[in-house]
Amino acid sequence: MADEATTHAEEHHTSTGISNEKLAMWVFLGSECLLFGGLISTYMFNKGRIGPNDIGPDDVFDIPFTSVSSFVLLMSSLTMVFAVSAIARGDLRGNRIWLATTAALGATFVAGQVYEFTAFYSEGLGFTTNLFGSAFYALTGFHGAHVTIGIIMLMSLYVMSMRGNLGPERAETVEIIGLYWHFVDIVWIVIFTIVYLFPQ
Amino acid sequence: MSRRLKVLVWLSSLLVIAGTIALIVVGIVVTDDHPLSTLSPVGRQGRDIARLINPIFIVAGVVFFLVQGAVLALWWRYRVGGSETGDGEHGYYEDDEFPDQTHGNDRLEIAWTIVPTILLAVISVFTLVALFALDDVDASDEDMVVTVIGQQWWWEYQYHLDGDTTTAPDFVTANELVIPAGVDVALDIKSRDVIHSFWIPKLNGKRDAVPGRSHDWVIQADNPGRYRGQCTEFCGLSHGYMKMVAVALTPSEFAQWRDNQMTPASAPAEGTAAAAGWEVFSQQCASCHAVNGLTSAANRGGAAESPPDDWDIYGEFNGGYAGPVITDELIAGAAPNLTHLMTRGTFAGSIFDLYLGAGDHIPYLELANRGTLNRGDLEAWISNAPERKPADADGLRGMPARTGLSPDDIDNVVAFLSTLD
Amino acid sequence: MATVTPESPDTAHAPDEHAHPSNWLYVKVAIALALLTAFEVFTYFETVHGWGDTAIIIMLVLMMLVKFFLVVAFFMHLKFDAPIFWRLFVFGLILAMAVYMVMLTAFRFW
Amino acid sequence: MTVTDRTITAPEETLALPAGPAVAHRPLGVFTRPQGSEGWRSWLFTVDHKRIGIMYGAAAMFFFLVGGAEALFIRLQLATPNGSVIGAGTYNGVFTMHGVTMVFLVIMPMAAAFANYLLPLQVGARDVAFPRLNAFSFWCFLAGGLLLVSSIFIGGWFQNAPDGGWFNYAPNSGLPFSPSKGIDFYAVGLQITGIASLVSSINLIVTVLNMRTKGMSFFRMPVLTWMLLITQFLLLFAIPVITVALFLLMFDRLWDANFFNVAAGADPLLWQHLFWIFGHPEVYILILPAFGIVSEIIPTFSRKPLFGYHFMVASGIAIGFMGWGVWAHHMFTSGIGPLAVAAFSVSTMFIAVPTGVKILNWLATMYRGRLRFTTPMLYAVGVVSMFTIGGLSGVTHAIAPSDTQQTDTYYIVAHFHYVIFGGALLGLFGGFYFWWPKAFGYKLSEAWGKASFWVMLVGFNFTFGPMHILGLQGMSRRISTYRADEGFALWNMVATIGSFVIAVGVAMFLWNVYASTRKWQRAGRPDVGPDPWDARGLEWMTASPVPEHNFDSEIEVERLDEFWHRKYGVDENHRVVKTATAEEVAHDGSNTKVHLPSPSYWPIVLGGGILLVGYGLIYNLWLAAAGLVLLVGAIYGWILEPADDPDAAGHHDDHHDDGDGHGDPSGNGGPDGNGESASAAAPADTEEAATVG
Ligand code: HEA
Ligand code: HEA
Ligand code: HEC
Ligand code: CUA
Ligand SMILES: [Cu+2]
Repeated sequence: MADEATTHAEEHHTSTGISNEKLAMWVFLGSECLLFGGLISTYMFNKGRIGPNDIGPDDVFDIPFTSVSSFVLLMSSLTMVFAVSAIARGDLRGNRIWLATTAALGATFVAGQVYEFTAFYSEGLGFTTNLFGSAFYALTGFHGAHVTIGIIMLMSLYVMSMRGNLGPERAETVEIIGLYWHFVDIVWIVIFTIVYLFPQ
Repeated sequence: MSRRLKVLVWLSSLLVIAGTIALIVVGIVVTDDHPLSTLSPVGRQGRDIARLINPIFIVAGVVFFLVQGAVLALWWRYRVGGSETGDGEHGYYEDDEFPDQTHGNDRLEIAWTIVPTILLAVISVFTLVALFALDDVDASDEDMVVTVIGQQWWWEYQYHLDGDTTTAPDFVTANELVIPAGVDVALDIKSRDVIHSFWIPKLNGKRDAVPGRSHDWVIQADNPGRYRGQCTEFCGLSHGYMKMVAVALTPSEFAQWRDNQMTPASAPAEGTAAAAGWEVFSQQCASCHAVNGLTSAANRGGAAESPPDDWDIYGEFNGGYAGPVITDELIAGAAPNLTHLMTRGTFAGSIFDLYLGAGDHIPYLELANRGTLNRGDLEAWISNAPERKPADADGLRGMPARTGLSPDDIDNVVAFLSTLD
Repeated sequence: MATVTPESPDTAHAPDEHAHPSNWLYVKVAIALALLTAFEVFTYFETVHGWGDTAIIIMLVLMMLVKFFLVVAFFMHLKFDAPIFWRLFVFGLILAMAVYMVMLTAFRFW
Repeated sequence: MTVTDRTITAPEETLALPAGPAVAHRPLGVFTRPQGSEGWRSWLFTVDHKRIGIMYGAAAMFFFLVGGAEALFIRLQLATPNGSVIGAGTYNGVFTMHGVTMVFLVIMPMAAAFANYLLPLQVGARDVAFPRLNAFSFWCFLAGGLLLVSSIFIGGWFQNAPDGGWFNYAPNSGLPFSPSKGIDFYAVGLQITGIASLVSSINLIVTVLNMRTKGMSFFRMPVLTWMLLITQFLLLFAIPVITVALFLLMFDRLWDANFFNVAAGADPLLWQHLFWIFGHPEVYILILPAFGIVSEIIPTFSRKPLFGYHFMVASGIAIGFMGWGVWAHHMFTSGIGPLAVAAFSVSTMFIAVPTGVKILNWLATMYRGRLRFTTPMLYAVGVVSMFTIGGLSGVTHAIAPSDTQQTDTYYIVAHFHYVIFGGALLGLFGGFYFWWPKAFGYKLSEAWGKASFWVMLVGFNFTFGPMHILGLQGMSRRISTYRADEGFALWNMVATIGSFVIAVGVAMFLWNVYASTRKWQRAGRPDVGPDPWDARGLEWMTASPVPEHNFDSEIEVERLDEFWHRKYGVDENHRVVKTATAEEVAHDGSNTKVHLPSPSYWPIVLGGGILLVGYGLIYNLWLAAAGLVLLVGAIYGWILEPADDPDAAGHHDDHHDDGDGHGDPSGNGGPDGNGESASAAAPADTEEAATVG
């Protein structure tokens, strides 16, 4: 920004009053809608395009199990907001605890997904088995990759906090990562309903 | 620039523009009888399309001249000569002459939003009317339906004389689609491998042949004649060589042709060259090509008597997906049915003429009797097809080279093929 | 240009309850989410199947949307945050829904 | 998009959390930041939006020669019937690479060049919002581009080049039908350039929304800024769609998925929908920047403000919106059913309305103007005239029944070259001439410029004009040859000759660059001054070439065309009078104390990592793993590198502006927000910086 050199000590401001990072994250999430939208529609379009004797959703889905892991992911959003409000209050220790909890819940979810994948695979549904298989693994796997990246970011925050690099003045960083995390969560809300719960 | 030079530049650029326009107009007029021209339709659908588009070309032409005229007029009227102000270092306008600093005019803006809107609204009404009219098929269920199957890189036609495409066809032919003139012919367009597009420009627009789907289409030719076509969806290596011909015959000629197509071939007489050719053919060619009455029905895409398991390559797909597709492979392994090869005017995706200089001089039904066989291309094709028409090295698509055949073998095979009329 | 500058670090230490929804609110939202999820899962089992697929799908979609917007509005703070976020995100969301629904319609999917 | 005529002010209740000063990390050996602004290294590590813009431009120019050379091969092959210059197989690779190169590696990056260079200047900012990400976008784009182009050479001349056409319909793109590596290069290469475009669009959107100088409300932004902003939004939303399509394709080819496997029940039209949902907004991505450029050039050389500014902005927005609802006009013959065809046919037609508004407003700007036909003006007027031709043929395609005759013929080829070459490319060339003095401090020769314009224009019309005729005569696209008796010989020959005339025109442009540079150097590098054209935008309000820090002090904007109004006033008779010279108004670049972001090693390393991953996906997953390691390493380097290097000349610091990393190896995930993420409020200053390290 074209500040006077002599006045650069003044605060930097943005036209909207919003920080660049936060704005960028929201812009990015807007774009992610089209990414997941594409994958979800691909799934919807293709899940039924299998033969009568082919292995399909009804043959593999284990709704109670997936409900539990969905619940876990949902609750990780709650712990995430706790982490954000902890750091906003200056409660660094609380922030760390909630970050770790969130990451752990996320990891539980991913572990559940890995378990689910192996179970489906052993029941005969592979990535290449049929269109349902390809579409299912592509969509949920892609979501899982997003969760994994989120976990890595949460853990990085945790490490930063341990090393004293994540003070209250950087609360917004936590908030931004939280936005990403919640987004991944809402995508799962949609996936859980459309992929698992819709009558097949 | 001096004044004279400027005039010269102006004149010459005007000349270039005028010349281009003139060339284009002349070009269209002079070359209108192109075999594939979309501008000279001879069928109902083609005509309907032309009737719709021609006025729109005129509208576009008017807008074109208005805009280009405005550009030139503004240029001419308001330009500031190069000599008045130099190629100065700073600022082009040494003068203080400023035009009125108009910022806009809302009325004008609204006007030139509304006028084109109305214009387009009118156009879209005509478009929709034509669109749905074209979709009306004037062929009843009883009437003949031809299943058109595109594959790399030729067309197969399965004639269902009773209009029932779910049963085996009455006969099968390739590359030249023969239809009765004057009536709507219903097509059912499919593909065995990738997307192709069926297009006989003088009769109708195109319709894609999409694997896994079945598309209805209609063509109609006013008069008997031969109308060329070209696969227009990029379909891999030899897309440019995937052509076809639609042949319209009078109803009686068509009946004659049809009856002939339904008769199976008979074995050539013992001891003739053709019999020797059949020997070779049955070993070298019959694994792919069917000749009804002679080869077994197991050939893919082949015989009429009993269809192979995967006859209906994608199940029935009318209106969308309806169940799984069971086929062993989608790569075109099928080959043209050669039972009546000699009745065709062209071969190999209609890129070669089967008869020398046949043109339109010989009536279609007389080709086999009166035409002079184009031996050069046919023999070259048989001995090394990929050289004449690019095909994949893996031999999965197109016809493989048969370079092992001796010249004698080839002569004999051609003699055999000549009996297939 | 900017009229609002982010708070300086010293004010950040002050607990700014006025802007932050309290944790209790978050918990309430989470409970709502949990209940909705429970009900969603409930529809999956026989008991409500008598209602017909369309009714179930409509219900599921409604519940899904409520959950979606609860998370967005509260956990992601969109309810309290600058409207520009709302516009950016919802624009993408609506565009995605519109475009892909038109696509599926063209496939006669519904 | 927010369209308000006021600065958005955050509401009182805003939840803006404190974003305090970044913790200054201690440099750990390699983690110091690169220094210096001279020499080739400084270009590799630069984060300066202007240098990045110039590199985008240069790379695009390079790819233009590649794509143009491919076009010449196409034309040679088709010059005569039964052509045999290159065989069918090579031909398919050549036209595919031509289309892909021209669209993704020429027009898009050329527009990115202008966006990078001009957007911050036009809104009065010091740099983009995230300078390092900006550098990363460029290197990532270059990685994708080089990967794509390398396919021409790898394993033999055009043996592994993509050969499915630029829209690459399934299932022809599947492994059984295209067993070479070509389509893999396509799928991977375009994903990489997609990441670049996506990252850059986010960056530029944030820049425009957030970095505007004082008083620069939305409706005081130049039309170019607007058009670029709309373009970035189109990219933001369109790139993910093609990414999905490419993903599915890649899964099919590399890991045997079934998305386009018809035997397993797939419907190949899915690819077409996804591709064109992206593809149609894409064509407006190609044209809108040129529209913006034309909207800057025509007022300048008409000596009038742009006619109907608000309508120009609104029509751009309308085009951006409507562009999302017309994609299936590329699928009229695919068998999508009459209702869908009808809907898309009608929606397509009405796109002519906002586009027409633009054309007519340009004409109205010229009306009663004092028109100076400088080279940029020639190009701009060329756009008005040539684009209209392409637009009108576009409307004739929109008539669905007629399009069944036209589609996949040369009539379409004529249409899109008129809009792309006659619209986008001419516009961008005009932009080169117009902003050249701004970027480099001297003008390109007007004589050569005009001559090359006319040569190009004439060659262009001779190349593509006849294609209208060819198409209507029934010549199909993408055919490697045609029969002699089809009657296409004459116009094909004319088109081929025309294409070589274009080549001469392009060569004249290159010569112009060379000769003008030499002349300027020999003359002792005379100064063109800040405002050589008597122009209107803020970018002219600083020295030429633009100093590294852009403006010496923050500019306060009070109206549209602020700079122009500072030069001119109105007397009592409402006549315009000059009140100040440009030199008096403009900054001279003497303030060297402005803080600048430090250069960084990591963007280019990250780009290299992505390149490795790309080749790895195609050839060997171990290579991909190595690339991934490099990539992750680069991300951590990025995060850990010091915010500032006190030893660096020129007191660089990056104001912690670009902290937002993007810890996403897949390139699709979210920013990790680590690093110096807390930014905007960082009260970094020299004193503090000096204490670091
Ligand atoms: C810069 C890129 C660009 C632009 C701006 C456009 C603009 C338009 N395009 Fe084009 N188009 C392409 C690039 C572009 N196109 C490409 C690359 C393809 C081929 C892809 C492929 O197959 O490889 C294509 C293909 C294409 C098709 C598919 C053809 C086919 O394959 O069958 C269609 C069909 O409707 C179409 C329509 C239009 C329309 C209606 C516009 C409109 O936006 C044009 C509007 C402009 C005007 C109309 C002129 C000015 C207006 C006036 C002066 C007002 C008065 C006018 C009237 C009342 C008519 N285009
Ligand atoms: C996006 C912009 C763009 C641009 C600028 C161009 C520019 C040109 N294009 Fe086009 N073209 C496309 C985009 C573009 N094209 C697309 C998207 C397709 C569809 C592809 C598909 O179907 O998949 C296509 C297809 C296409 C075809 C149809 C191929 C077919 O369907 O079979 C043809 C045929 O003539 C053609 C010709 C040309 C020519 C002659 C130019 C000329 O204007 C080029 C002029 C430039 C030069 C002549 C460069 C100058 C070179 C030199 C001075 C020598 C340099 C040498 C070296 C140093 C290496 N192009
Ligand atoms: C592996 C399969 C295969 C074998 C074996 C084969 N062909 Fe073919 N043949 C094809 C295919 C496929 C085509 C269509 C090629 C094209 O047009 O691109 C074809 C086309 C032809 C045609 C042109 C038919 C028409 O209507 O256009 C003739 C004639 C022909 N083959 C003759 C022969 C003869 C004679 C032999 C043996 C010497 C032979 N073929 C062996 C696959 C085969
Ligand atoms: Cu078949 Cu092109
Ligand atoms: Cu389009």
